[in-house]
Amino acid sequence: MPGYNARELMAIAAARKINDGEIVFCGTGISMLAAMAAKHICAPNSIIIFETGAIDSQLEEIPMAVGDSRVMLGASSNSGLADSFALMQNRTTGRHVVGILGAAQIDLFGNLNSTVVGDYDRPSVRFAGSGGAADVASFVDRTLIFMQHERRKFVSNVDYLTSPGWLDGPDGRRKAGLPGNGPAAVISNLAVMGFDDATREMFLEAYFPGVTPQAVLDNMEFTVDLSRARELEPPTERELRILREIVDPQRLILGG
Amino acid sequence: MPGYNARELMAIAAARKINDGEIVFCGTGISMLAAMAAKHICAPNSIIIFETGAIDSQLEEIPMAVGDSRVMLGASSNSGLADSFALMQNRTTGRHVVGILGAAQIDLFGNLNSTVVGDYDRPSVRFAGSGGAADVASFVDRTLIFMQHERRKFVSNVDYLTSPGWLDGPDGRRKAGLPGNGPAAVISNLAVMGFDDATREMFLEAYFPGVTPQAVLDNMEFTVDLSRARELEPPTERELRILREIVDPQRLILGG
Amino acid sequence: MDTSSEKVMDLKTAVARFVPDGAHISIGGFTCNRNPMAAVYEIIRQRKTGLHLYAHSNGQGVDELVGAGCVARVEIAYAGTGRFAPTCIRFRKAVENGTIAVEDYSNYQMTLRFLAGAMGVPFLPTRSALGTDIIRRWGFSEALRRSNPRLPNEKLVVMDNPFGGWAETDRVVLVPAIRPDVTLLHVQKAGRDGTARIEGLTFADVEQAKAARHVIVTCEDLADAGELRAHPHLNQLPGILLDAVVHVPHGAYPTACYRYYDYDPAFLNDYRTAATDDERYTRYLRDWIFEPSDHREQHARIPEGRLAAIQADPHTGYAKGLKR
Amino acid sequence: MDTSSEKVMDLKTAVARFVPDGAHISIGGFTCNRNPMAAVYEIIRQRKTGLHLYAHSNGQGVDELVGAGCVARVEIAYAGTGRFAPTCIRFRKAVENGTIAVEDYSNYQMTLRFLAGAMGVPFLPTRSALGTDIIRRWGFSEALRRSNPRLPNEKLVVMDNPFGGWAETDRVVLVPAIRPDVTLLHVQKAGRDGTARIEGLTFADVEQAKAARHVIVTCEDLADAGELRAHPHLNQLPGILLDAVVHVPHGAYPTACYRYYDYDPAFLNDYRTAATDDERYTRYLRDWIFEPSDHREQHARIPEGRLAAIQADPHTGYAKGLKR
Repeated sequence: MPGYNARELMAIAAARKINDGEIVFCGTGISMLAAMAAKHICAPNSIIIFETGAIDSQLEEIPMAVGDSRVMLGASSNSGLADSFALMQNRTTGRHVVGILGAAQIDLFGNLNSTVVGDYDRPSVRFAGSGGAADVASFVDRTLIFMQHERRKFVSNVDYLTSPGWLDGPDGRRKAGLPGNGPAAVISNLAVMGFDDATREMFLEAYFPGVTPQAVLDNMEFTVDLSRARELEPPTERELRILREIVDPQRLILGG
Repeated sequence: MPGYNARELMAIAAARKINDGEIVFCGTGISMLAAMAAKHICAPNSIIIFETGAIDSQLEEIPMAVGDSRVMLGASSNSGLADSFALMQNRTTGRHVVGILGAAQIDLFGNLNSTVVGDYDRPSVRFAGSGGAADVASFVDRTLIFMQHERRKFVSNVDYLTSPGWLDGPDGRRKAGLPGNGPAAVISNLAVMGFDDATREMFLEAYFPGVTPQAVLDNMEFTVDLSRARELEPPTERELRILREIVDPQRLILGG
Repeated sequence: MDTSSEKVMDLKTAVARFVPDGAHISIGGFTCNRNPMAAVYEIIRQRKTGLHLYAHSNGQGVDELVGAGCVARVEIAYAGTGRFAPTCIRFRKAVENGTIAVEDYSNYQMTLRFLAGAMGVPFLPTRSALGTDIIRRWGFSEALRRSNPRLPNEKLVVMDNPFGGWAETDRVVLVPAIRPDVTLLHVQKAGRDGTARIEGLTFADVEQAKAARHVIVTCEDLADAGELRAHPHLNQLPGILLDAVVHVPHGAYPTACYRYYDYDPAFLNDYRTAATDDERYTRYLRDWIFEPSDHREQHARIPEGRLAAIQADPHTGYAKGLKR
Repeated sequence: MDTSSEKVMDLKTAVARFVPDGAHISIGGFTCNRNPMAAVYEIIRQRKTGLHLYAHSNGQGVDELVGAGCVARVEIAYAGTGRFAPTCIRFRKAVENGTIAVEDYSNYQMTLRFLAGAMGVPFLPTRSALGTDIIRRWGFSEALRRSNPRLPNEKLVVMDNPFGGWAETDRVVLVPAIRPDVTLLHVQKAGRDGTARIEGLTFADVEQAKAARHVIVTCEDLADAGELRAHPHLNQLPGILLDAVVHVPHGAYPTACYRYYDYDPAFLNDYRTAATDDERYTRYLRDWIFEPSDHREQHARIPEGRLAAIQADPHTGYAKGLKR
């Protein structure tokens, strides 16, 4: 077992996918680690924004929620939800935004459920709901999705489609009237999955060191193409140091 | 000739029509005098707002335009056009707003033209245009109109309908989809005109001291009911003192 | 709204006057920040019932109103309190037990619905959630909507762009305006005349207040109106919009108030534990909300040192290095 | 927009780079306040032509751009400069002579059109001007609209409320979004990173900037970004929205800049006199705009004592007792 845990690897794998100069929409938890780490690893000119209205925050401590006062620190401007979502819906700015999301369920085309398990009218499990996820997934040109890799979470059909991925395939978003694109990648605790440029179906891009492609499939209700799969490069010393010493020294998100 | 000029009388006649507790939407010029005078004469709890976003301004000097920095002084809040017009369109607040407007032409139903004389596509005279007038006339429950009393200004048909009065009569605004009401009164340099509750047609309410009802008619293209006409009470010493000493000591609007 | 220049009253009076049973209400703040908690606790203390609650991500306040049984229906985007409760626990129980009716929207849709109410228009357009179950599935039945004049007949309306492809848009979804009977906010500073100033993120507080027929604001500091009016562009709410100003220091506790105090992680963790068990939650309601007769008595029960620990650092606006 | 952190350049470069002939532009401010006049004069100096101008009541800047022949088409609500020019004189001449095409809207409609552009939606609804010629009469022909992809096919669209009578509304008028190629603003403070702070009324500056593809901001003070970021809720524009920051003290002269200086009544009265006569106006353009090579040379021509007379009083933000 190498000297890092799955969360650390997930945060680093996501951080590597953030391009310099991008506007990074951040949710809570591990997505904040990825956004903060990216600024030090590969995207020094990336900018962090929150749906609550904080634009270009200079985070010093990990916020526990996007409403945490910590997101306000050193921002270029702090306003409110209306401005933040308008920035993402506006095509001039929205085109540069990469959104980092999570969900309870995901399907082959990257559609997300964060609302209920079971029947919507009488759910067996109720989750928090969309929050800003459906908005971000509708507006921006690139999204990265964090998932726990379990069979009940990678499902053939989501119980409730909260946030649009590629909907029913290549033409799904255009038919629905959505701008932007569906997910670029899914980062789980076992692997990194991409979406095929032609079919918009999920495929295995890289499996974590010590994980087999078959183990990835065994934990999904649907199957994905394995032909492009390779082992993910393990985190470097530098990446781990940034994550542990600069981003989350209190290990509030990374855990014990 | 009594010891006051027509502008002073117009300002006072309008001020008398402002109710205590009303939110007074102010344009430039004489409408500001009326709103400022009303606070001292009859409506101590009236509040002055400007389309530029100043709410409850505490004016110390006469603004030369609604964009003049003087409108910002001591306001409860200063924001922008979007908020100011929303306050008027919003029925909870808009219902309490009295708008003071002026125009180049007015018709029997109080519809206003502040855009062109002649054909719109090749006007003989071009004016500034609606500004916020059409918005205010559309949204609020009471408007007061200042006019120069000339035949070419009180016309059978306005050359361009910029701001809605009662449109074509009692049911005009409802049919068009407008909230609120048309004008409550027109104050000219000769008289004060009201609008009939049933027909919504203009009628002569009061003629200025020294002016005959016939003289009022002679200066209009259309005729109005004279049966309810009386002579306007001349300004009191107190009203004149307020106007001259408190409101416009520099006589920027009252003139020489 | 109220054009008078004196709005100060106590919290009991404000809630009794403007929050009747069955009222349609909204509360300010976001997840664990600047919820009007003192007002929420007073609503619970007065045992209001049948409330219709409009929320985007109003967090802790929503869960306590639902948990105390004050709420019949909620229109909401997100019921969570960050890491302290990824899904609000009493909210989750109430939905799973079918004791409250829920209608789901997104955060931007709820924000636009408040903005539409503030602007005095029946709807606003967006492209959010096209193609999703947020548009396809209704939580409130068509029958309920048609029988209740306080609800729009449609949850959402999808429409083709009447300006052709203008602005590269073929289709939009129209979200219906919200007009709450009352919106309750907690802010840093307010004047007796109702002029209110929020520091830091405003979330959707301003839209929520302007959409409402009545507004109750609790504040950390009851400021001199003249001081607030010396810089009017820093005031988000003009006095005429407010019906009640109540001076309640720590009025957002246990949620945060930027530049004044942080959220209380100890309280929020204890709350989570209490919320997971009905008996414990009943004791929580009794000890923390019903027994104390008002905010002052309630806050006398906050363990020694807690408020000192969450005191905001003047530079950052939160409690640096707070044990979370 | 531009995510880089260094936006400072000179005015010549900014205008040359972001304001090509035929560009669709909008300028900030209102009538005689905070118009980006230095930028307007530079546009004139570079003899830009065929501009499509979007304005609500942008006043002096509009009249000078029109008067200098830079503008082909204008969509506008109000062309006046308060008491100094109830109707802007060169604008009036241009319309009466048919040398510019005009489309009329109301101030709120224009504000909503910028807001729609900022929000990324094709239109916004209002009830303003229903039943008026603003809706019935088009200044731009249907032919022009259909032949020019930069113009929406319809001036306005009247629509029944798809939510029935929701919000006591039967009908609304939809106003089409505006997406200027560039918006030019003058503000009190901006940082090298583009963070911009406006003091006092913002008019529609924020909506105009967010609607545009590019934003040029001139400022009285080039502030330290750290100082501006210490109070982010006072900044209306985040740095990423700006393409150019230009340090131009008195950049709004002869219009006002709240807390810095007042409008110059002497200049505006002289302007009115010049504007009423074509020959005098030609001399005005030569002496005040074309001969000086830049803002600094231009301001060297301001008569002694003028700037001192309009210096703002720190308490009121304007020049108390100014001879007007």
